[in-house]
Amino acid sequence: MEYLYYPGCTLVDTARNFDRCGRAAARALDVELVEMPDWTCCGTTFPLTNRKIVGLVAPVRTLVNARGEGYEELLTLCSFCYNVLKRANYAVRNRGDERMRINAYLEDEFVRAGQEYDEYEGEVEVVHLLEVLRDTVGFESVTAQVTRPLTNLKVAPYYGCLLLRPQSEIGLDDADEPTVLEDLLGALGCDVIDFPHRVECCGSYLGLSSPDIALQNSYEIVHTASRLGADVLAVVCPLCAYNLDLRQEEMHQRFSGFRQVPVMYFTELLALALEVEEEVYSWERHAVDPLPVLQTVGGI
Amino acid sequence: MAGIGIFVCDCDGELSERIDLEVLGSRLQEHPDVVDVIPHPHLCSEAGLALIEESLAGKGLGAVLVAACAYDLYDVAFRPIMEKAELGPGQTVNLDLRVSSSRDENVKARTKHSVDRALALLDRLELPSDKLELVPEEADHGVVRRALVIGGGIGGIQAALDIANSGHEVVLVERQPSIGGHMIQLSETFPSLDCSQCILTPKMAEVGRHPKVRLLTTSEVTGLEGRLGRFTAKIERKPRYVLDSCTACGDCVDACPVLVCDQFNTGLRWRKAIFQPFPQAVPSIFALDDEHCLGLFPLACGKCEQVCEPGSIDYDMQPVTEEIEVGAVVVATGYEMYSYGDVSEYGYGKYDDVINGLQFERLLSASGPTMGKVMRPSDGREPKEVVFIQCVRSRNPERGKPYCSGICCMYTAKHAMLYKHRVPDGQAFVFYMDIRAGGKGYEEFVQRAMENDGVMYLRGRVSKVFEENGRIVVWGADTLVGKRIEIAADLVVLATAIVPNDGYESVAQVTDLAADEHGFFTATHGKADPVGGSVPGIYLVGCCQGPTDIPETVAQASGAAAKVCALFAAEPKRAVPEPMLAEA
Amino acid sequence: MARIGLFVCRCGRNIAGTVDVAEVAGILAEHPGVVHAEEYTYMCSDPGQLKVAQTIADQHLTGVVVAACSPQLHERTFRIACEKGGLNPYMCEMANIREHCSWVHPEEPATTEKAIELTRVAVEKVKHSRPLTPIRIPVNRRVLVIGAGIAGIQVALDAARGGYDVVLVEREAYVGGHMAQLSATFPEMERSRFLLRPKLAQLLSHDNVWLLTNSEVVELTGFVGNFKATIKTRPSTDAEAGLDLADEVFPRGVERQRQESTVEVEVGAVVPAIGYDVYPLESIPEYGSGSIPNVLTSLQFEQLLRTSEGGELRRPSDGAVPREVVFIQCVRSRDREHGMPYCSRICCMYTAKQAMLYKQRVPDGQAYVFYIDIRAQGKDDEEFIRRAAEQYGVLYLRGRVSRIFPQDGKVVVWGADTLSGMNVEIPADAVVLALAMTPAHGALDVARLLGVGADDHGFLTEAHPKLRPVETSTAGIFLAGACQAPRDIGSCVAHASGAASKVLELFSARHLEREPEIAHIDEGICAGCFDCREVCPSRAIEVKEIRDRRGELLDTVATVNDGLCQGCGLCVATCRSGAADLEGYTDSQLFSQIEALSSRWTSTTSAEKPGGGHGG
Amino acid sequence: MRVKISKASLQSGFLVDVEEMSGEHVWSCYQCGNCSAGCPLAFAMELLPNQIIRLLHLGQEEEVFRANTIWLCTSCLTCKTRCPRGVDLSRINESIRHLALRRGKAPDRFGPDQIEPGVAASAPPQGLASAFRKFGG
Repeated sequence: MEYLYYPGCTLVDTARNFDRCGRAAARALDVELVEMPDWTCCGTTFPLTNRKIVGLVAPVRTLVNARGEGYEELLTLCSFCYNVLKRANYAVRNRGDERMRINAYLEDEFVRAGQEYDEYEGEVEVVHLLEVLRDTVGFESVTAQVTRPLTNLKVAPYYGCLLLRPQSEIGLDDADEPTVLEDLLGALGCDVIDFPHRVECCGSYLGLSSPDIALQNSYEIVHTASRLGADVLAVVCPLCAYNLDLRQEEMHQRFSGFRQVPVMYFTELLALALEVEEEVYSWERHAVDPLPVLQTVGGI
Repeated sequence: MAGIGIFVCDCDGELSERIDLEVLGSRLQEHPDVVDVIPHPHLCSEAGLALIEESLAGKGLGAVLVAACAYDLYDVAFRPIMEKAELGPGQTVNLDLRVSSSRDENVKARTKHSVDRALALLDRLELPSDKLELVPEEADHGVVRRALVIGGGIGGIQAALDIANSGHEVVLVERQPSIGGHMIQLSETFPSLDCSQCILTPKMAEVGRHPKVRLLTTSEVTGLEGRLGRFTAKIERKPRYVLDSCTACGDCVDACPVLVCDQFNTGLRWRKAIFQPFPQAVPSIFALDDEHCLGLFPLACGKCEQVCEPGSIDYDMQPVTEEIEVGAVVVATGYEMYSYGDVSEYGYGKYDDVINGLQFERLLSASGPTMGKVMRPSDGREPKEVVFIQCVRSRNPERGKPYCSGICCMYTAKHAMLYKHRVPDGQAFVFYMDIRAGGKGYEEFVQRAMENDGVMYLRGRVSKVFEENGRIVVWGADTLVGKRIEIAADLVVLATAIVPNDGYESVAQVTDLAADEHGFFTATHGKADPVGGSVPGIYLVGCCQGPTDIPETVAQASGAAAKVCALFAAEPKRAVPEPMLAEA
Repeated sequence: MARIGLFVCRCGRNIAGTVDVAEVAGILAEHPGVVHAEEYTYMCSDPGQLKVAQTIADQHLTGVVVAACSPQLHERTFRIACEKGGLNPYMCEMANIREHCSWVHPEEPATTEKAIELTRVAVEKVKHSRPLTPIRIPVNRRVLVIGAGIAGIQVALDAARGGYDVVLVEREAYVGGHMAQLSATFPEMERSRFLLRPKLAQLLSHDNVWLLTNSEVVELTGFVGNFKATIKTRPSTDAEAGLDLADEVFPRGVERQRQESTVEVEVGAVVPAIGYDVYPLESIPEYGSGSIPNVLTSLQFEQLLRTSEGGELRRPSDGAVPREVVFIQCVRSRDREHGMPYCSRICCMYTAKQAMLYKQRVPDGQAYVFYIDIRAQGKDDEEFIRRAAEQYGVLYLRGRVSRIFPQDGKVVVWGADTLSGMNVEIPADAVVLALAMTPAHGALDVARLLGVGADDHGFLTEAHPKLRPVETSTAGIFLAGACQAPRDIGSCVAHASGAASKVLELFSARHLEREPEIAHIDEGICAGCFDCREVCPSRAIEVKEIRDRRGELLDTVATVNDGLCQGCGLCVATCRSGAADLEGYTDSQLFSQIEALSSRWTSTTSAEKPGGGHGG
Repeated sequence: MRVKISKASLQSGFLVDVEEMSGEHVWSCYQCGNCSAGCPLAFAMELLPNQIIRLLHLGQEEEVFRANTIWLCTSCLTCKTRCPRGVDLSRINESIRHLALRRGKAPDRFGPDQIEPGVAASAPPQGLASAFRKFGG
């Protein structure tokens, strides 16, 4: 299996461990991720007003380029990229007016650059690695290929917002009662916690613009996971990881009785269970070091 | 061959305001049996009536559809002309254009709806080739004086009793092994707090032993042919596997080895595969649940048969289909609680201590699984804090049903009140959007819940419910103070939407009754004829046409009975009144 | 000499599992008067019933006792069996040894003892039973309907279609009641009079309907099946002729009385459908007591809507088009301090309808609605309200209005929006008040006249709020429409048909058969004090004059009207001379039962132990 | 303080602009409060999400601009997911943010200069980019 892969800005920067573990683990499962050449910004946020059509140009340009590479699917890992690309694709497919305007814009751009342009109608399918693991590889097959089951490791699965919502446009899983992450972690042998705050917002970019406020959101999530006895909090998005992991030191200072919990990308857990080679991990990127608990509980 | 003639009335311009009558006419003209569509501005005027009379004679029409404004004017104005032209009830039909269009917003939708109804009615007409066979039987103005009542809940029971007490035969068909419906599951009823069973069982017993009522339980209506005054109903009597000689001694239950989830107790208890749904069941004959019984493969079991003294168990019973002639039909198929998928954000189906209103009724009921003691299902503890959430999937076009479920405000107030009576040191919270307490004594009842029983009402919806440390945490809002509310409760009760009983589809198919997009049957006219179904001779009672509380259901049941009895009226109307009047 | 047969049922193991049935039969066989005692597995089965009938014939029994389950289940069964055997059915009694005994006690000798006691008591009662025959009351199959609003019209129509005579009495000169004054109905948005017209046309086409306008029922006597009503008719004026909806639909016009007259009508049933009124605007000082121009009642606004059809809506004070209209709900409803504690039920929906119709007439106008809770629980109602808010831009404000006052040609409204927590001021061009629905004026007089109950406010009361919503506690009188509680048109029509069904049921036979278990007064003993008359809730006690052959008055005594007596026994308890007795539960029957029990206690246990503890 | 409302205040250009920009029908809201009940940032908001819509109903533009609510909405879509009326409040909030920026009603702009160097190094680029976009319009 081969997929065109769109890493996005953060996965080649602060979330390199997310990216590398993802690629390596996919390869171990016989899924080849081919990085898209010359990829550009996804647009970061999906424009939520009718007047901001320009915000759709960046994601649609990415999709047009993916089509140019001859792939029918474009795979992402970052929730932001996934959300923006998928929603932009949905808009092109379902909203004629927007499709027309974006195509007109892109056509102009391509023609000026001396390239040919065919109207884009949403031909490319945006997929997330979790979808591929669930629907194409199959969790049973994942289990079969796990060589180091993460038995006894209590994991709180955390989805955040953008991977699931809006359900009508994304459709990866039920927005309130998702199971894909639980099922994957279960396939790896983890002891999965019924985590009530798995779809609450971590504070998102307010972690940067209003850090005091966002800290309360992140704290409630980490603290609950901690109280429920989680060894690890598994995440899907680099911004979640930033809010939930890098700010635990502040939580520790602000809230008494707080116990730290390591935060890991699901790809890291996947790579560990598949015993992928050492160099993909970069444990120094974690503010709360997961190694002690992985060693004592996970037997790694 | 004589074809169908259609007369379209404009009701002095009233109807063309609402419907494109030209489109209607041309669409109906396309029907292969239709020979003529005749419009008239005012059909019930003398000129209009004369036109019909002339056309019937001149064109030799074999059947007629009158599309006009009036739902029961037809009887007075048009039927005499039809009878004069020797067109019987099977050859004439009335379409009420106002009714067929009243639910739609624009002319186009109304026109389409009217065309659809008209085409459906055309298919019910019998053209002259059939006519010859029908005429000879038309003694006694051709009405079979026997009614079919579908559904044995409070609506069906009341309708059956009223018709039977007027001296007419009734066939009462119920799918379940006993009549009683949802009302027999309830604990106490608002606003009088009467015990539901205590007031219902006498009626059940009365209908069960009424000489004019034939009670067919574990049965379903699988076919209905014919028309007003003369229908032929096909009734499939499913095997009960227990003969009428059963004395309800219960020995079989002790012997039966199979445990089954007890639906009557909304899954809060187990029962055996041979069972009586509740002790006051009518008929008081046990029934065998063939989905779970082992004895249908005689080698596997047979224990109940061995212990049954009267020898009432017959594993070889087969379904029997009967054909019964009736003159009118009353549909009282009732409701269910919303259960499509899970109400995932509230953890319904995930947490044992998140239950629906009907389950809470069973918890409150003295004959319920806890003998009326309020305990939470997970661990049997007495809940000290209970949150009631109203409008769960009601008034919710996005994730449920757009309509209001009508009864939840009142039963929730009752639940909270009864809970406080059982657990005086407990606290009840109610999340609501509007308190809909519009019936007699209802407003006062809700006030009592707030003032005397200290039930805390919070105006707002709940966003999320989840379990934490053995408690059920509710995240809601109070829009009146503009604050978010978090309550750690022991038990959460959801007033989930009322939806049509799942049997509505087969009933709709069998009867041809029009239903709305939710599956509720539509009355011919909500105001003018609230109990008339869209097919003449079929009447609607209770929740099958929309959420309805018990008193309204009973009134509708009696109302439907009045329609049936008027149809069956034994004595033809006297030409000259004989008033016993004396000048004082 | 009594010859009593006893039949003890085993009810499978239901009774026999806890009670020694053989012992019950054995011991009672020795009891004086019992000539036959046997036990059987299922007395209610066909062979069981046959045994009863056969034994009556063979043994010439004078009474039967069946010791089995609750009489509610099978008393009728065994009484029929007795009749088949040639015994008067009221000579049969049941001893409930299942629900009262085997089901509620463990298997032990005391349980059998209790069963024996219960059976013995029943045997003693039968010894004092008398043969009774069901009472047959002739039924006059004509119904009197009071009020010709939509509910009354529907009752009359259904009864007339059932083939019976109807007398329809209307106090006003016009028929159609409030419905004839309305613009359109919710949620169908159809002209109200168009809905009313065909019903009226049909009603008036029936030859067996007699409509009396300008008329009132001034007296009602008699009882179920046999009422006599006195109806007084005012002369009608010329001004009234031709205005009535009835004249519109009935080509010949409605016959009108030219002079005052009084008639007496005999009817078998009465249906009051006297409708409602609204709370007087004059009694609402904070809203100007009716003195502020352009503050209208909702009924006045209906009139405006009706007359402005197809044109612009203009306010009555100066003919200007109101650009901003405030609708206020719950005016004196849900207000136990100043008005009515109850909800008037229909205001939420008609206010939404009025706001929408207003917007249709004045498209650039703005409508505001002050509400507390939006009560839209009927079919399609919720969707209707959403249409008002979303498509017609009606602004709903959750809160009450504290004050209305005129200022600079505007009507200023001071209210609150409890959702934003702000006080709101709206300078409006017109204000429409949804006044509380109250019982019709004179409702209490009608209640008294008919002898039916009414609540504190004057709404007539039903026999049971859940299961007998259209019946009253007086047999033969049924309720229809808003005289019972605030109610919308659809519900009025359904209830009216419900009431009609009760009438049809009553009229389905020429005679009404009633259980004979009613009071009886021995004229020889009666002292004529009439205390019984005071306590009788059914008005069943009548005065009877006893005269000699020459017509000289000898005595005045009380007598029981068979048609009215409900058998409650209050007169029996009140009667000081012991003249009153209750058939089926006579003093001699009851005392013999008590004696049977107490004799057992005095003989078998010490005297200080009262009889309640064990046997119940 | 009594707020004077009239046809003019209700049919304000502001409401029309918000509806046009967001594509959302503000009048669909019946004030059930579900959005507020579930909003993860509501604890820090000066007005609850449902109150924003209520003030739009009443045409109270200034009140809406004055509150921090719209600036705390992270478009997490919890409200939209559970809204019984299908209102997407994130679109309404974003439209109001744009209008506020355009009319100079926005608080201090959040830009790269407000980020501490240490944070800038560790923060994920996507977070920075999205924050700048939300606050910069």
